[in-house]
Amino acid sequence: MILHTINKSPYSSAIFNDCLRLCSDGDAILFIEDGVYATQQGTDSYQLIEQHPEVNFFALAPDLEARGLTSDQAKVLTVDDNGFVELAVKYQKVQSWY
Amino acid sequence: MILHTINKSPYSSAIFNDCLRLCSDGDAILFIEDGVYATQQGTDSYQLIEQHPEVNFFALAPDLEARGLTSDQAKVLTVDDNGFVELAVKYQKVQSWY
Amino acid sequence: MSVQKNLLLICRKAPYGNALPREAIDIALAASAFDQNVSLLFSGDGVWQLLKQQKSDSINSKNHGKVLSALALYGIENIYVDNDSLKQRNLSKDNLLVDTKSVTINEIKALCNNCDTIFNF
Amino acid sequence: MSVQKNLLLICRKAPYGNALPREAIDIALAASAFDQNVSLLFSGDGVWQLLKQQKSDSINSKNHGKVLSALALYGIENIYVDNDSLKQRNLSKDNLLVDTKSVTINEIKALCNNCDTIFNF
Amino acid sequence: MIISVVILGAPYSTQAPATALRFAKSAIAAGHTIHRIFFYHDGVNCANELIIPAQDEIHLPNEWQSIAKENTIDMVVCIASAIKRGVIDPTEASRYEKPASNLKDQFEISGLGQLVDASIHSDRVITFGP
Amino acid sequence: MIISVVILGAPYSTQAPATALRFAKSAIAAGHTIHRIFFYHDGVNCANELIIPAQDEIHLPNEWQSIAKENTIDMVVCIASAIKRGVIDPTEASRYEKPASNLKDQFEISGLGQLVDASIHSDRVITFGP
Repeated sequence: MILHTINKSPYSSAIFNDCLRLCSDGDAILFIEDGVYATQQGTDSYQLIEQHPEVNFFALAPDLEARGLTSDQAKVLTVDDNGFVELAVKYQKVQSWY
Repeated sequence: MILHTINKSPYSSAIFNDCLRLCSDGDAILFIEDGVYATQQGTDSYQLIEQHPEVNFFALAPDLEARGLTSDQAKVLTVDDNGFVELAVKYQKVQSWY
Repeated sequence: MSVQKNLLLICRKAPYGNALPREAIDIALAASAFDQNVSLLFSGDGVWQLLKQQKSDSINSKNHGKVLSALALYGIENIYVDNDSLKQRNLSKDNLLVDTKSVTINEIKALCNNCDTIFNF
Repeated sequence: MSVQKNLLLICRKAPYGNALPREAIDIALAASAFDQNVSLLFSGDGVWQLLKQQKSDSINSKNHGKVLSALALYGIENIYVDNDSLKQRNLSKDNLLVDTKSVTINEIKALCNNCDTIFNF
Repeated sequence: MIISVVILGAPYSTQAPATALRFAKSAIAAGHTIHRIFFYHDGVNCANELIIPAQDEIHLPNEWQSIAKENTIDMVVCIASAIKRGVIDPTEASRYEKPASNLKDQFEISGLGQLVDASIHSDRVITFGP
Repeated sequence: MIISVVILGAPYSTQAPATALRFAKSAIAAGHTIHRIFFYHDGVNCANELIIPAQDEIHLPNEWQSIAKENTIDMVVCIASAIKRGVIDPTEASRYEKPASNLKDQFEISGLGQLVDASIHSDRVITFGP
């Protein structure tokens, strides 16, 4: 099982789509840096999140806060830096998309 | 009239779409660097080019050559570095997308 | 620098991930300090720059919202936001910390065509 | 470095515009020199790296095609190309300068799941 | 767990070195071992001693220097990436007849073998892209 | 025509400084005047004297230096961008007590006013992004 990190906005970069395509069931995606813009409800990227219940979605809290965003916690769980480390440990590999 | 330059692949970046949206009739788009990947026939980005006859499309020859690409010259005219300068002079402003 | 030109800065990128959005604002401030006629357009991911309640201590970064508040101090009043970009992100003007004029795509084209120089950041 | 691990390098970016694609190949060569089991997957814009007839003298840059030819010298044989990425770009294996195995998305997922470390460039 | 970190983004241009720093600090606080930080591509700029951050900004090269010192972490700067970006140690400076060197203390210039070695001897390798 | 050029991308990481160089050479050959090259964001790295390119690669800082010398082009490196990226002149080095400076000859460190000035006094300003 793989932890994928995504650090670019889905409006500017194709990596969210590219990453989802390579995800296996049970993989996780952690949005970091500008990647956290994908987590906002009522947008195309949020719909994409809803369409992939086989993937576990997370967003890095410090990056959300910095940008004035919050997560609804329904489909995207918020983790702090310690949670980021825990995810990297829990999953067997980390794959970075940038 | 504006000369727009685009230096990213349309498969990775949204700037080709973003740029087209802001183009006025008679503007030009010059694909440079990785932007030249937009010019290949039989692809979605080529279709986008065909759908915008009000925009003049160009591609920078040295960047095409370097990448092993050619242009069909039908919808996208090839210019060398001198041609790039001529376009920058001919159009009143240059807007760079990256 | 007695000549006054119309300079349009298009801010297209999200803040924090990259320094370009901040460096674009620095250009606006410098141009205004040199008496140029500066307009700013926030478009695409650039509209995220305008979001309220940015708390960038969490990532040890300077607050971009505070950077933007310098625009008023420098007398930069022509601040536009791309209405379609807001909608696409499920945002409204209520979410924004700076007073902006919401513009349509045709108004944006007019802005581009009527200025002397465009910086796209 | 007596341990041998399975290293997968996913090459996702177009050559020349940025140095990352070349630096990724350098990692592959280094890993192979240290007896690691290296696989390369060209996917997305990374498939452009494989194009024949690159003539990069025109932009005063080192030829990426020649960089790739070092893979064979280092005995790197597990070179895969994402079939969907080729199709999306109207390319076929005839356009490619390196002998590659064309793979489906399910085969790509298997590659990702069966290696020890993934570098995504 | 043994973790290695790869940094590809430049400080003050991208968020990569700052995010990686917070990650490394949290990993250490959780009891994990950071085996090596490998600076590659534009990440090598983290090792430039001549960087002068704005007064109200975090001093990333100093932060990396401190965390490495306090936790005896290996900080390796890729030589091929570094010299073409103008980050050089006294050895390179004299070999190429440059008037000065600028590699910060606690950073070491070495080859890509150190990245391969890190990937072999770590349970996790995590990359922070530009 | 009077043309100014803005470079935002780093050499050896992005194509920007190389593309801009070809553009500037062609513009000069066509009889235009390059008023100023303004190095901003990661473009400031073009002015790093310590850069050592690979032997089979173009030496971009030297190329810029030559073209500026031969055509008396003003090459300005933005001070705010430069110092946080570790490109400093002797004045900055002494002010911030740094052991060395690395600004290449023919480049000058100055403020954003020089970019504004360039946009006022040029018929065209063209930016080469990262």
